[in-house]
Amino acid sequence: MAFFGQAVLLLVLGLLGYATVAGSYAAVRGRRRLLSSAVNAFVSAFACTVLAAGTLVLAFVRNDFALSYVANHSSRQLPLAYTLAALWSGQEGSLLLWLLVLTGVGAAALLLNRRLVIDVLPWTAPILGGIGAYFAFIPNAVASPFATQTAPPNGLGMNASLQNPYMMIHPPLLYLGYVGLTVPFAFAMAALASRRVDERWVVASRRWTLFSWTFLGVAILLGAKWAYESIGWGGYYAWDPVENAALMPWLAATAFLHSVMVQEKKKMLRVWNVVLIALTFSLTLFGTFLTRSGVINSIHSFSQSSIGGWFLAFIAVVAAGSAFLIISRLSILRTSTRLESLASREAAFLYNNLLLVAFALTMLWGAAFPLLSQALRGVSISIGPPYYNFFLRIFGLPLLLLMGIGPLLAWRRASLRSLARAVSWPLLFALLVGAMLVRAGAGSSLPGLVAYTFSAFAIAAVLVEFVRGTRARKELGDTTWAGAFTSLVSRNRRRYGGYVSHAAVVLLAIGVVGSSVYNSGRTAHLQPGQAMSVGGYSATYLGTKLTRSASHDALRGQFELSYRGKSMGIVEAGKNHYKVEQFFANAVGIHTDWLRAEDVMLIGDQFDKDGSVFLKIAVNPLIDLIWIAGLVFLIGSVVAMWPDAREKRQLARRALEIDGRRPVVA
Amino acid sequence: MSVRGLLLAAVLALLLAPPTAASERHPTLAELEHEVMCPTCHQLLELSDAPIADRIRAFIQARIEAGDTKSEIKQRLVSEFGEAVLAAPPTRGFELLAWLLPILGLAGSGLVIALLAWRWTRLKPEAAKPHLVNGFSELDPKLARRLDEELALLDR
Amino acid sequence: MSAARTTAEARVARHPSSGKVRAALQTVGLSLVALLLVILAMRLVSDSSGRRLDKALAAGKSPAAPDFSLPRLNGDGRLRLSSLRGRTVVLNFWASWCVPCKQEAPLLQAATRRFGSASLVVVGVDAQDFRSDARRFIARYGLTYPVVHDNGASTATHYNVTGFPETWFIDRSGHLVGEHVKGPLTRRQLAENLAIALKR
Amino acid sequence: MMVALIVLPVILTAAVTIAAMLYVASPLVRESELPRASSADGLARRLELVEERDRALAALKELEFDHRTGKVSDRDYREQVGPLRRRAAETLRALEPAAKPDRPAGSRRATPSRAKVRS
Repeated sequence: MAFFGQAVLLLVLGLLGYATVAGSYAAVRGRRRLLSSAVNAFVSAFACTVLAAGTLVLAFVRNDFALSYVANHSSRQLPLAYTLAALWSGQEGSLLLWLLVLTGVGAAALLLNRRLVIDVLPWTAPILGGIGAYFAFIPNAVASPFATQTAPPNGLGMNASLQNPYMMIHPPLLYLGYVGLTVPFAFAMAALASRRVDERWVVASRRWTLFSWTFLGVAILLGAKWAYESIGWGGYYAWDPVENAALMPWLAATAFLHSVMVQEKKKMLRVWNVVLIALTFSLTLFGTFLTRSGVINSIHSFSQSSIGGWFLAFIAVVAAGSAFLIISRLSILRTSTRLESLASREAAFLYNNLLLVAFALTMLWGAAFPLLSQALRGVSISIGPPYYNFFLRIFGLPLLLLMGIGPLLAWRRASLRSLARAVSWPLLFALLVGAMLVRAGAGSSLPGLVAYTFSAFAIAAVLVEFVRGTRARKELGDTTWAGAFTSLVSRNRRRYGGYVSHAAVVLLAIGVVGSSVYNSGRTAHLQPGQAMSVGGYSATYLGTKLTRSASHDALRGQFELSYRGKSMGIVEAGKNHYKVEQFFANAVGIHTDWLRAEDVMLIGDQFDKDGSVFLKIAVNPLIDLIWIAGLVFLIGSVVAMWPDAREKRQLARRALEIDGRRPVVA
Repeated sequence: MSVRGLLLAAVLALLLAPPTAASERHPTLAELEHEVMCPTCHQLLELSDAPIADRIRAFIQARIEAGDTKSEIKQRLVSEFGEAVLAAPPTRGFELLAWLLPILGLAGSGLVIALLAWRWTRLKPEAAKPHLVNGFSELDPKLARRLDEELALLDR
Repeated sequence: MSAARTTAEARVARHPSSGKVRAALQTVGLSLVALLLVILAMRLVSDSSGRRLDKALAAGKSPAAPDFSLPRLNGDGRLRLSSLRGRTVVLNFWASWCVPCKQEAPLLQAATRRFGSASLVVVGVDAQDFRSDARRFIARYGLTYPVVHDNGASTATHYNVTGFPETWFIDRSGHLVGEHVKGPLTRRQLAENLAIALKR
Repeated sequence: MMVALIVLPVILTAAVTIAAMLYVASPLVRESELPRASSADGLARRLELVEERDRALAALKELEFDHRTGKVSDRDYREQVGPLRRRAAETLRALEPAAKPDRPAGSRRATPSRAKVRS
């Protein structure tokens, strides 16, 4: 089995190497057949990676401990469902998953754009192939998932904090997002290398950017939900370097999604866009480097491993390569940029790009600064949550405001008069909300108050856009409001899908602010029968119970929760003891109070022999909006990504026209 | 707009940066748990249940009861564990660079963008063709009709 | 588009500075990226310096022990490792909150007594710990060997210490020998490694 | 049994390798080596014009809709619609000569009457 896996993995490396070399030759010499063959090599590399990954999964299912990777990350007691997730519970398997997603996404992108790739952007195949070859080289030569040993009687088990349903989906989604960003990067670089800097690479890669960005965003939120429900400290995001590693490319991709629109509409910012996508891709690599190299102290300290140097070298190659390509093509990239007004949609995108990229780079700086301090002064320092929270306010609040103003601005120019009229309703609404919040006592936190006022403004802006648009469509001949609404959205899916995503970000902001600024919590030592209360809620400790299963013992304290004397049922909070792994994991109890829009979280910090417990209760207002934001975000992305017949027709027409033929559009 | 945004950011920074005097003189454990790291686990003290984290919590509680200010407590912790015990670097000396660079970077690039944008707005439209100078009304009627047709096509 | 190109060129001509600005921006951006990569590479190298000690030891070599000078917890002033040349050193990293350290302390104290400080010095390096806690620990276990406080745990990092307790053995000439013991020392591990260190 | 355990993976590997190679080689054998569809540079200019036209048309449409929703005031609209129409018309004209001159452009497209109803 190990032999087959290893052999297939080697084959993958060979195929991707062929795709790179043959593809480059074909691109230089203009050989279509050879290029087609390189594309096929990439596609078959995907098929072979599926076989390799399948082999490893099979080894996990069969408890084949002769494979070191299986022995180190699984055990006979591990439930079957988690043996599937075991594929990505360690470094070697994660790299295999990375390769799997990379070849899969790349193959799909190549096949769906086959004609474009072969005729217009031939360098796409060798660039994807080269990146793939690197990621195939690592598991082949440096960190093989198929390394063998004499089989021990049982495996060491799986990291207990990964034994959680969220960890079944979080990593694959994260990788879809991370790795998917390779596609727009490859298209952009291919456009530069092939000297085809027109819109075609943008159009071809647009959906891939959106797709990866969506999955990255959803994966970050799922990771937050996992942290919230299974780590048990009452929070969901700790600005850990590894968490930031996913957020940085997401922010950069957000900036890219916006600025690429300016390119499509106005042929501006072409240089900036290729820089931005190169930055985004580098940040995904950098994030992986941080996660995997053990360079940075993190709670997610995965194994300290030997791949750090390899990754760093690859990042250097990517950075140098893309910098060289961009600089050498500057003359064909540059266009005359004309900005009609500083108050226009495109100008707003400039400002938002500034803030988003500044925030992403600040996070990079925050990750690198302790290393700098260590290197220059030999003093180790920490850059933690207070630092990032500060910059979240500095960059995040203006972004929130901008998110409200941007949609109200027209492309090209908005005279002050138009602007004033467009802004009036949302502004009124925001001020009203602000005043109400001050009366309700939200003034206890100034940033919270500001954030909520801005949120109100942004959400009102989105609503105004929808209302005005629908009304206009109705005037234009749609008979029903529903019809007008659908026709509005379907005529510009990206814009209105984008607005839905804006709404999601506003919900997220409300949830984050609510749960981090207006939260309350307390810890107390309780004997059975005793009670403690926080913010109107009261929990009475009833006692503990113990359930045993093959993989772990579950100790649960039982607490009767009530709000102002009214019982809300029993909440269980305790700990799991994973036997093989010798690990204790928190199992928190969460009661979601929809009426008051807050979560009551019970964490059994410590259970003593005498039956007493140190119970921590946290009340997190509005936190569930964060998860709802995830759903809304997904809806917005689906709307924006949905195939657009009108656009497709136009592109087909365009393609035909370039060949000098007339469109056959009846 | 960007200037206004920057101003706003600056004002907010001024408002938010110095923690209020009350919390400096009478800090709470919860506050300090947010600003201090557990030295062995590279997490906020708040998130950590390592033995040393419990010790630090006890220490902070004792110092609060003894009437220490927040910065005094932090100073004591630094002298025991080194600077890495603070969750965010101090705003002085070399560490000031950690705070300043992003702000200066934002201000600098904001300035560059503002400058560029201002220049772009002053750029004259591409050299106008003489026969089209007066625009709309002078558009050749045949061409105008074609344009309308194209627009209609787009709207289907 | 030729029209576009000519305007672009015209603009460059009108603002000769804009080319320079671009070049400056490029240089700044590229050098920032390069700087970041260099820092990371340095970190990778320095990070592995501790691990290098382990690797060398495993390969049968005797790398020089990284020197340090740290304030003493029992006694005044500082202790410099290199000042102990000519004597065999047992370098023990510990903290007062660490449970196995409590079992280990008597063992180390006994070794000091048996060999006499002329030929053997146990040096306790207390890290990530309150000094007062450490002093209490020293008093409670009656430790007479020198204990120093490693503020910021930088010495521990140099010795690739990932947990407490961990122990290194240093011969008379200041080279690491024997085994890097991770976890509490057993009587046998102590005897074997001391035998190697004292012999050299 | 043992033999099967050793031989089977080898056979499987060989089969996978051969299948992959056949698939990779197939375009070299089956497809014809057409020259790349473009005599690229001649088309580049045309492509640029087409893109420019679509951009201009989309901008016009958007301006009209924004005007209708009230986002763009009457005065702003009047100021912008002229230059935008001119630019769009310019691209249309520029695209004209490259098409077959004997075929009047747009003749096969939507009828004006329909256009009026919709826009």
